[in-house]
Amino acid sequence: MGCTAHDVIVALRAGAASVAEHRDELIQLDREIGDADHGENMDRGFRAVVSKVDTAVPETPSAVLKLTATVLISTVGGASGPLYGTAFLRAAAAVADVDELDGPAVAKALQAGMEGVVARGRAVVGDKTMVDALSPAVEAAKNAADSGEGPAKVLAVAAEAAHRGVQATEPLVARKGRASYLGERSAGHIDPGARSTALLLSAFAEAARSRS
Amino acid sequence: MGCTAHDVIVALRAGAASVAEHRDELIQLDREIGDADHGENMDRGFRAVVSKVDTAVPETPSAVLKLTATVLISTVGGASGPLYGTAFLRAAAAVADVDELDGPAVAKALQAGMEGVVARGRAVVGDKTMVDALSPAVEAAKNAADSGEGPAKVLAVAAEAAHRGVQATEPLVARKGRASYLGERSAGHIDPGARSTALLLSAFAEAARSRS
Amino acid sequence: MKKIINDPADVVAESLRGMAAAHPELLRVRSDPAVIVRADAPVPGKVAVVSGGGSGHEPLHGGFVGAGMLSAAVPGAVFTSPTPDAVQAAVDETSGGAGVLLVVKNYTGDVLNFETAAELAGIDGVEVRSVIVDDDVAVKDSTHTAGRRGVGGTVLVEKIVGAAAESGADLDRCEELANRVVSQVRSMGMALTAPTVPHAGQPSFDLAADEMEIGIGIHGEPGRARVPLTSAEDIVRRLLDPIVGDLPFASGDDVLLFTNSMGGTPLLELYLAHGIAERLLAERGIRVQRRLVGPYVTSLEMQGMSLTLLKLDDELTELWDAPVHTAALHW
Amino acid sequence: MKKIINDPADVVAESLRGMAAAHPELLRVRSDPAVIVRADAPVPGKVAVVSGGGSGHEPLHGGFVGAGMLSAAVPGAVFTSPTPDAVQAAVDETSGGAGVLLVVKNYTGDVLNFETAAELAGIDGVEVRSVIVDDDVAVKDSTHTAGRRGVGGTVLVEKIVGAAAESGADLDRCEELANRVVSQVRSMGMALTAPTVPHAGQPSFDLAADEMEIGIGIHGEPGRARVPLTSAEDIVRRLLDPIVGDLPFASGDDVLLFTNSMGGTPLLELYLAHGIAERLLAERGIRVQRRLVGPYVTSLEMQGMSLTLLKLDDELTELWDAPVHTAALHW
Ligand SMILES: Nc1ncnc2c1ncn2[C@@H]1O[C@H](COP(=O)(O)OP(=O)(O)O)[C@@H](O)[C@H]1O
Ligand SMILES: Nc1ncnc2c1ncn2[C@@H]1O[C@H](COP(=O)(O)OP(=O)(O)O)[C@@H](O)[C@H]1O
Ligand SMILES: [Mg+2]
Ligand SMILES: [Mg+2]
Ligand SMILES: [Mg+2]
Ligand SMILES: [Mg+2]
Repeated sequence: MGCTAHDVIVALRAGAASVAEHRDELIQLDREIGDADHGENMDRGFRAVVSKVDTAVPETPSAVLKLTATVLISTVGGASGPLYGTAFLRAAAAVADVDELDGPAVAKALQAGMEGVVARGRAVVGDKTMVDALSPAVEAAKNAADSGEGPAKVLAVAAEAAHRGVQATEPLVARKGRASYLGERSAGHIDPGARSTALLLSAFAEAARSRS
Repeated sequence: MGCTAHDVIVALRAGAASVAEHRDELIQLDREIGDADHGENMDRGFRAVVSKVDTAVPETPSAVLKLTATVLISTVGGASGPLYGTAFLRAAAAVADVDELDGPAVAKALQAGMEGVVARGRAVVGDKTMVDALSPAVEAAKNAADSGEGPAKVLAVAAEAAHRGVQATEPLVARKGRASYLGERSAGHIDPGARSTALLLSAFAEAARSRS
Repeated sequence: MKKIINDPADVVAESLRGMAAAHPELLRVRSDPAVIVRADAPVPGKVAVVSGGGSGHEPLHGGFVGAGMLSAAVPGAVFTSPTPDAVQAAVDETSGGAGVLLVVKNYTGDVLNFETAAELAGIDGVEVRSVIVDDDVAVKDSTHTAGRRGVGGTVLVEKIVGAAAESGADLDRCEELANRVVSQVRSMGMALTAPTVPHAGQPSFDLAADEMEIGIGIHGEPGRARVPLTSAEDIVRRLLDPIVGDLPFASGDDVLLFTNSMGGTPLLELYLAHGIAERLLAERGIRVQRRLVGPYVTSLEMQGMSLTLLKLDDELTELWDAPVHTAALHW
Repeated sequence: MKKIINDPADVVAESLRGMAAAHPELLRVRSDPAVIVRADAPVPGKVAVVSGGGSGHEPLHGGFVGAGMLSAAVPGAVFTSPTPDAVQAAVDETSGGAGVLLVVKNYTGDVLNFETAAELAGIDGVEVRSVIVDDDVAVKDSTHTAGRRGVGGTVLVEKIVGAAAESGADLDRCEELANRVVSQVRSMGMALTAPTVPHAGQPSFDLAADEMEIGIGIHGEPGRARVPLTSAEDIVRRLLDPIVGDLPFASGDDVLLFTNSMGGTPLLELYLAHGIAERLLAERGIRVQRRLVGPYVTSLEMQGMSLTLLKLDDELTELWDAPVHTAALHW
């Protein structure tokens, strides 16, 4: 059973709730190697997304993702705003022609999203950014979709892989974003953007699971 | 045996040493109800007095007191600078014609000094200022001198009375100086200027005693 | 103690050296005793305006030395009024034959030291007058006490009387104007944190994380009352109400509103507070015609703010608007 | 958290309201999205110079809006770069037909958001160019990293290119000048204390009473190294040596020296540090021809300082000296 526009909205609401719940944790992570605003930025952005999809009611998954992108771009700011914004924009474009997202469509959306982040931010795996969470998630999602799994399972394995990616950022020395100013001192801390990526994927997966 | 110019210098040195030793205590007292500089002001001033009498070598007690006044006026600043300066200036004028200070001369000098402080600062007993230490000291000194005591004893009873005056400032609400801005909150603290007055008198008394 | 200093005993002297280096076109600094003097002083035929006080309130007073404001500033040790010989040196350096006006903040130390200096200068044949600024409504005024402190209003006195002197006003007129400003200006301040005086090495008072001092001065002396920390809205009201009630300022009055940072409060917060003050005054029908917002009368790194309100008339407004060329005020 | 604020979520909006009230003759503030615009914008036929970034660095950038400097400033949330729609609104409000130059501090967030805005504006037919300021020598520069941060040098870029635009220079020329300043300016900063972001509620980092951060940025991000607190003399050397060595600046060079307070450091200390920097530069034969001393690029209430050195030539000096009428710089 595929994800409708409504399902995507439900997933975004779950994502927003998770971001709100982990706001202080994300601030704390960013405080350690950044400027203590990532939780606030994401929370502000996803609150705005939720209130927007309430009034705008877009009709396709792609339209929901595109609206999310626009709202994030104009409310989050910082590095994560344009990066997450681009991710959702590219995801929207990647699934533009379908009414329901099946497993492969979800994997494709994730892949396109990650490519958007890389296109804008030019980070590679190991730079200690959200790419370190996205990259394994995309790979896991693709494998699951290739084995015929539906959206819920695809998102579940993606989320799981993303969380492993988050842990892997801990020993790294940052080469992109604000943490890179710390040089060697950035090692020993988890990247906040990677963490928010994994949190969102978990929330999406959980929403898809309870629906199915 | 009267106090010569040399004896007055020795007494001033003792006063300077006592101020230096109690610098932090005076700062702390002034921190509580003032601006935390009284110990620093007095220490700066009396250091300058000591280094000046070393080079200038004034020849009469009056000349020593006058030099002390000028140095204090130009180095202490704050409220205590002009007040102590005036005190020493008036004391110098009061004993202008003698080569050695006997008991009555010391008492007269103290009395003139206090009158100088009052003339400048317009404080009365109970305003929680150095006048609360000076006033009982002057009275005790006068009584001792009237009973025929010499400089050492006159200074000793003056110092003792001054210390009682210091304790008496504790419950008072300040009406003069910086502590008056605190209103009722100034009660429960000892006045720093009263304390420095008593410290100086004790040091002078001790110097006179060891000489005799 | 966390400070960018060398020996605490040398802070003022070293700072003055840096100030002289920073503003060669505006001022020169003489030492022993230390005085910050307008570059072109003495200006013949014009009244010299001289102020001073303890250091640690920068840019007050040295930052206001220059054309259209102060002829000289006399910096004492940190939070300690300067000595009479220093004030006298400032008079000597700036007297241009038309007399000297001393702007003195009402603290026992400042008053006594400037008073002595005025006497000494008088003996030297220079005509010297003093004006005492006492605008702080946090302090109860009474003839039996030291009276109100001089705080934020001092900047306005210095600007206005400096402009008058620059325009050639005589000593009588400068004195009259200064006293007029004093009679029409009121201030009140508060603090969130205490300053640390370099020679003391520890904060001037202790304040819990959820407390603030209302009615604070600018010398690290504790305020009139310690109360729980509240919102900006409440803080501004607590400062504005006593100020407005004291003169009193009334609906229809034209005023200058000066929102001052005590040093450590960032502009972000200061503008926020200023906006609230403007709104509250508008609600009372008091018309803000001129404003000054920034850290102008500080207490080292103390976090906090003060509000100052001056009732304007055409003449005071014109003198406020007159050109000024100093390190801290320039237009 | 000790701040003069109401709801942390409203700090920037409320502060902008106060700023608008404080400077009606210099600027206006539009909201949703928030932009601080020069009062007389758009100025027909002149290049508009627009900058922006996270709030909390005041007076940067809003304090530099006015004749001879910025046409508009785009304030983001505290320490968070503004969004593209806000930058685009600034372009719309200021574009006078001669193009718009965006002055962007080199942070991933600022670069990405301004980049997007420039694309959007280009689609609307406004010619937009960007200059990236990256003067912080504390950060190792490399093509594989985010590169150096933009810090104190930003003020100098904005002043100089603003003066050029005011004088009628075209977009090519403004861009060339901005890049010239960027290529000749270097900075480094340090901190004694951490700032507290209103929405975070606690200090951005923890620093012991006897420690300082060297090579700090302006966003409460920790510095390159945590070292024992030392003297002003040592601190100034630690900042100046890497700056001088980087360009490098050499004996005989004419320079502008900008001694900046991070917010919480009082002027008394800042002038002291400035004096040391002047002396050390003189010892190296580097000639300080212009100076700026004060809190111009701050990090909320953070105590600390930065030094910025710009190599001057006749043209840059003339543009620096050109008149400027803003809240924070005025001559
Ligand atoms: N060049 C980049 N590519 C990918 N992700 C990045 C890049 N730069 C930063 N990020 C991500 O953005 C996160 C920080 O976001 P946020 O704190 O909201 O913005 P800012 O760094 O501007 O304060 C980092 O933890 C990192 O995951
Ligand atoms: N009007 C006055 N008459 C007498 N003594 C005064 C008066 N005002 C202040 N003092 C004394 O001066 C002391 C403070 O001196 P100090 O701290 O050096 O100066 P300041 O108050 O200017 O900082 C007070 O403790 C008090 O004893
Ligand atoms: Mg961040
Ligand atoms: Mg004192
Ligand atoms: Mg004092
Ligand atoms: Mg940020």
